[in-house]
Amino acid sequence: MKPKVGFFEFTGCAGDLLTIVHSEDYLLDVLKAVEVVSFRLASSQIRKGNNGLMDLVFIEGSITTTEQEEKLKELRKRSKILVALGTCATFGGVQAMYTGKPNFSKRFRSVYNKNFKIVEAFESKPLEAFVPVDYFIPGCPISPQLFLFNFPRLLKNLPVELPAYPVCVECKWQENECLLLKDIPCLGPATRAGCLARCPKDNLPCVGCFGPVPGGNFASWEKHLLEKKYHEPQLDKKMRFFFGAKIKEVKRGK
Amino acid sequence: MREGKEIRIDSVARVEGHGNIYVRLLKGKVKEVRFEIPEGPRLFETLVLGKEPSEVLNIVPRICAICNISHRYAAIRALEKILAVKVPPEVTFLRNLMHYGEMIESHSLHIFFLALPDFLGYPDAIALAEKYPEEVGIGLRLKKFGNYVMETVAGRMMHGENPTIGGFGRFLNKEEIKSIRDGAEKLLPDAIRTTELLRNLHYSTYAEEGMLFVCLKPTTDEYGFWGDTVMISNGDDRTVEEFRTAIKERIYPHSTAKRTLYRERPYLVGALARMNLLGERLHGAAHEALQKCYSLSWIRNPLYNNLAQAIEIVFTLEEIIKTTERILKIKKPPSIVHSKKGEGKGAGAVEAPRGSLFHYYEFKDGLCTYADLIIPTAQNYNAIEKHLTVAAENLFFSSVEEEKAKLELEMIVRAYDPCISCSCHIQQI
Amino acid sequence: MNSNNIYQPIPMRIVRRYNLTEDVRFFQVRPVEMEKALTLRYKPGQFMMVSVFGAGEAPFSISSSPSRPGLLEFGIRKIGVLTTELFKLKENEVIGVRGPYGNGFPVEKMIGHDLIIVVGGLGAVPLRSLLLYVLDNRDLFGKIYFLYGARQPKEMLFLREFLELKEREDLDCLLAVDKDDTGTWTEKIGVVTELFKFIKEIDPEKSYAAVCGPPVMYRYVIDKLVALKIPKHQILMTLERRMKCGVGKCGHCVIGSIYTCLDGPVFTYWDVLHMKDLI
Amino acid sequence: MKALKLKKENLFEFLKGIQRFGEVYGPVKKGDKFIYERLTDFSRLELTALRAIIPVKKFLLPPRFPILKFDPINFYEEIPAEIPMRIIFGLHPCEIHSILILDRLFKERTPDPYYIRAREKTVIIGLSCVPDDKCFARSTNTHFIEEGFDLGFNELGDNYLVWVGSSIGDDLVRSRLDLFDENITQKDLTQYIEWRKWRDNQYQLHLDLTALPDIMELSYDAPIWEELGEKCLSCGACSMVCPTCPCFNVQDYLPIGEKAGIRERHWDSCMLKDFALVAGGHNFREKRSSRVKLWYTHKLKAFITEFGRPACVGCGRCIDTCPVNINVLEVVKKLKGEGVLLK
Ligand SMILES: Cc1cc2nc3c(=O)[nH]c(=O)nc-3n(C[C@H](O)[C@H](O)[C@H](O)COP(=O)(O)OP(=O)(O)OC[C@H]3O[C@@H](n4cnc5c(N)ncnc54)[C@H](O)[C@@H]3O)c2cc1C
Ligand code: SF4
Ligand code: SF4
Ligand code: SF4
Repeated sequence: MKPKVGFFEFTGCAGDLLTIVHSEDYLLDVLKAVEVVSFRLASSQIRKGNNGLMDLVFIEGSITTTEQEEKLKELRKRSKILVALGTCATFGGVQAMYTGKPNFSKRFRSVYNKNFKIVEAFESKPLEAFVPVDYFIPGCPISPQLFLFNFPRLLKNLPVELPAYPVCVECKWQENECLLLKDIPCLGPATRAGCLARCPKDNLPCVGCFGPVPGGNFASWEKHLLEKKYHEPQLDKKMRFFFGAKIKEVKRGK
Repeated sequence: MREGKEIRIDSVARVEGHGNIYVRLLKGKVKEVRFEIPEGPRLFETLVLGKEPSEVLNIVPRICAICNISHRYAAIRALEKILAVKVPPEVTFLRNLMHYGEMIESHSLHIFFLALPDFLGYPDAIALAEKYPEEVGIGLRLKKFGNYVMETVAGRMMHGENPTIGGFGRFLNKEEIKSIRDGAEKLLPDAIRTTELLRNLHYSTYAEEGMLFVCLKPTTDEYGFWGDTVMISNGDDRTVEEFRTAIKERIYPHSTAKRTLYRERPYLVGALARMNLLGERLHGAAHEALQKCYSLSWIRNPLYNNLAQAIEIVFTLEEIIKTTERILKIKKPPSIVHSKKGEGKGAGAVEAPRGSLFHYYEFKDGLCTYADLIIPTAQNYNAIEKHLTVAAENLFFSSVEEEKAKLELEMIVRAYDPCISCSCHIQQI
Repeated sequence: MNSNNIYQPIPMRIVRRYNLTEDVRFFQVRPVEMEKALTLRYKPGQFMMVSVFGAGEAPFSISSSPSRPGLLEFGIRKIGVLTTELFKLKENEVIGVRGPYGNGFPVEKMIGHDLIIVVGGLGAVPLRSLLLYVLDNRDLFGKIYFLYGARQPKEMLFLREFLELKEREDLDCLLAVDKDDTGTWTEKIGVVTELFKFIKEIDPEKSYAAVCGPPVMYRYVIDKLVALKIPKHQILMTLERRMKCGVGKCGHCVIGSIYTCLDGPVFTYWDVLHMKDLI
Repeated sequence: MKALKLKKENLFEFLKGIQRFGEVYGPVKKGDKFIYERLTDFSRLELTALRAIIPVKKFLLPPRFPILKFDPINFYEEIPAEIPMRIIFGLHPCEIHSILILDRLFKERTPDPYYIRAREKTVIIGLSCVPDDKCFARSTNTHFIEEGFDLGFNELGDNYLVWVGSSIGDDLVRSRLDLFDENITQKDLTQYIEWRKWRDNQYQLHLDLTALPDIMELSYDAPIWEELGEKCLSCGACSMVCPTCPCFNVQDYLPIGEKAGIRERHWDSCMLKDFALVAGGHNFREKRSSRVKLWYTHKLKAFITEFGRPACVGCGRCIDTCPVNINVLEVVKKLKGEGVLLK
């Protein structure tokens, strides 16, 4: 029997699910290998059956409202394996860049007025903050290669495997000129690879969209750039774009 | 149909993001129609505060994956205006190219994967593919090409950083440009077939209602997706800045998205608006296709948006061929234009696949102090609800079965191709 | 299939498998092609690279003895990705195996010597190969002491097999557990080093010791062996490192100027002393 | 060794001609740096290029490549790797020395079939160079080359003095013998020797590597490793660009749909955290300092023990690459507690 798979989204840009939809050469293979229970971006069909239980659930997006929190908990109950898809689901996404800073409600009200009542919102948090997550596939958005590598692994009950090395490795594979050497604050050394060093390939610094790499030495990165023309708040800001919810761990050099 | 009834369609499928339809019937009348957006807020307008221009550009495309290029392009236009950066024409050509790529990607995704299954009675394109492999094949090819163009020019299918303020991090080489040109040439017949395919579909008439149309006025006499003036079907022309203040964004309790009115009237943006306002400017195959398809229903019925998108795909492919030829004449790749300016304010606009998109920023000491982003779907909200109301009136007091009626409502929403992720991020601060 | 390719695994069928302990499983495998089975040669202490479809490849010590040809035996602990997949496989299913790799025990040099084999935990896997080998060539060796310590009876690998050995007069098989909750344990209680007191009358110069066990065990055992005056280069130990190729190419097992996979996994105490980082 | 002369103006003509033997590669510009790339337009060739970002090892052991194909039924079968003949022009002495080192690692003991296949399909054309302020090949004794190339081009005024180092080299020359002058005069010889002398004196950077193995042994617990460990970003860039870093990792890619699975090999670095991680979570090189130490002791000490020479060829890539300035020069300087001679 084909495994039952669901694709869901919370707060995000739909980029991760769209990456799957945009993997034209493999899309039909991917969808044929499973029984899609729900993929609202692509289909209006919802197959309940089996009490709504699913073998494999991919969730894109971060959690920003109590309603989403409830839905997420409900999904967790219905899924055997839950995979956080993309940087929003894994780390909270760009919308989590102010994690740990006060004044969420002020910020919220600056955007939505008092009449607004449909959602009860809070600072964006990764899925992990509410439910146990079995695996993470980061990326803003995920890279098709990384998804297509891990998807069949998950179907075989093998764990997700991510590159354990930073963007610099892939950057050198492509023979790019190093931007950090030109004193441009490239986050490549602190960021997990998997994107094939997209940004340095175009002579633009990595902004860290795949989240922190285990074993990255952010302290040295920061120290190095402080010796150049940069200031701490500038660097802190850059790191927060995508490492937001993990900022403490990253700074501690975890 | 029963009195005092409530009808809900939760999480309309095959749209980007979460949207619910809510209809309340009372005493033989449609009492209330709401298109609700319970999507989680992301507060982009606060995320860009305190950021440098290049950092704003890192962040804002993440509003939406489908039209990330439009966001990037609109932001670049605004930021370059503020920073007084003037890029050489070849940079503009390449930017237009990436934007065309997005039009094809977004429109073909919408036509084949989100809308067409409805018309032919399938839950999704996968199911559709069994019976109509050729048609889905066309869709896949077009979408793949659109993605290819975006990936090649922008660096990634989504959120590629290559298009930057003042130019491109890496200008494409001739081989890449040629392969884009060749791809467009090869796909033109597919695009024309798409218009034929859509022309022969049955369009229901439940939601016919006249509407104001709005789009950007191209700087030339051609059809196009960029401009600094807004064109309104009542005859008004407004600069982008004027228009921004003229439309009032309001927050409704049932929606995380904001919505706008022009002179207290709902208006419609997107391919259908562009076709109605600029269709006469088309040439070549796109012109021919429009001639064959256009009817007066186009100014009343939102379902024709699909067909308008198909014609835009034809137009876009023809434009890609012309634009690549221009780029191929370039001798030396342009380098990035830098700016020292750190203060000012200004708006930039482009026609995103779903309609006019405005980015407005203010900068002080090199950092962003204010942002206002007005997204197509937000502008279409009131129009969507208006059309839903008309349709609900026609449907729920007729012999149409409820399930069918619900599908008709969903089809109207899908015809607009609302991009809900986008619309949740509009805001004034 | 191109047999010149050192990275090409040979398909082998699982013939037998059963649990040795809760998380360690015995696997007996045989090449799918019979000729390959007959030409299979290896030494005790060598290891093979085992591939499981889709789950990758990892090194495992051979537990069988080359004196019993045609089959390979492993004792494998379920600990990660590949081993979990391996545990899902049933008899008759196929895995990929290549090797043998590593130096193995210098059995030629050990001939004519007394032997002290000291085992902790999973170390029984490679040392069983050596033990079976010397028992199959019993007259070539002097006295044999087999010292095996485990935390508790149920963690002792090949327990039944080793208990049977106790019947034999031509070796001293000494088994110990740290503690016994079962109340049925008939052997010694205590850590493995306490078994040394049962070693008598060996000629240290004419003795070899072979040690394998968890890293913490080494220091204490070596103290004992040194106290017995066994020469440093006659104390043998097998070590573990990450390995991706098994043939000295991938670099993962490098320690100083040696490759654990080529120059090891069997090292002498002297190697350990004069090479940094070995343990 | 046979030697001939080739007029510099005829170089492109010659390179065009030998395209019928295989694809011709050479250094071209990328930004401010160089890379080795396939040449069809020979005007892109950079004759004074130094230090391509990735060294010649990429031709012999590509950054990532499939080694085996598999499916659950047929199990593993070899990937037929058809490598076209590649002629690489413009390799400097240090670069060719690096090939000799890789040869020892990959052709001896247990020969690596993928390396051997790639190596057999690679024709090496050396080119003499003028060192810059980051070259220190003279200190590693790799500034000159007498073997390892098929043809060796050397500066000789308006000409190149071309050594023929192999039979395939000879074939290349013979294919356009019309372009060559076989008559090497005494004057040429003097000029060549003069140039060599001048060129060898252009090295600005000298490090004294004598006694380094002993120093390293004795500095095993020295604080410098901790200091370097604090600084190192664990980015792995140094390993990627080092011409003698050959470590790799292996990864299986499962099939999707009907497609066959692939076992792939890709470059790895001992600077990366997981390099010595084993099952159960024990990491033999958990600390960054121990990884930096491994890198440098392996290159500058262990290799000498094994092969009688360091694994560093003095190309200067680590100097040019490490964002935080950890490189052979700095490490040697710190170990020896002295400044490095800068002429
Ligand atoms: C010479 C030698 C002999 C061994 N003999 C045995 C034995 O007889 N029985 C036994 O149970 N185990 C043995 N091991 C350890 C065994 O190789 C690991 O337990 C195994 O690699 C775990 O793989 P995994 O995929 O289940 O674990 P994971 O933790 O998921 O490992 C992931 C990857 O890391 C690598 N890796 C992890 N641990 C090791 C390791 N210790 N050595 C080499 N590579 C590793 C492998 O490539 C593996 O694919 C031996 C190791 C060596 C070096
Ligand atoms: S450009 Fe960035 S990613 Fe590339 S090597 Fe330099 S620091 Fe690393
Ligand atoms: S280089 Fe960095 S920012 Fe760019 S795609 Fe890769 S991880 Fe994301
Ligand atoms: S030494 Fe330098 S180049 Fe090498 S890993 Fe450390 S920081 Fe990166």
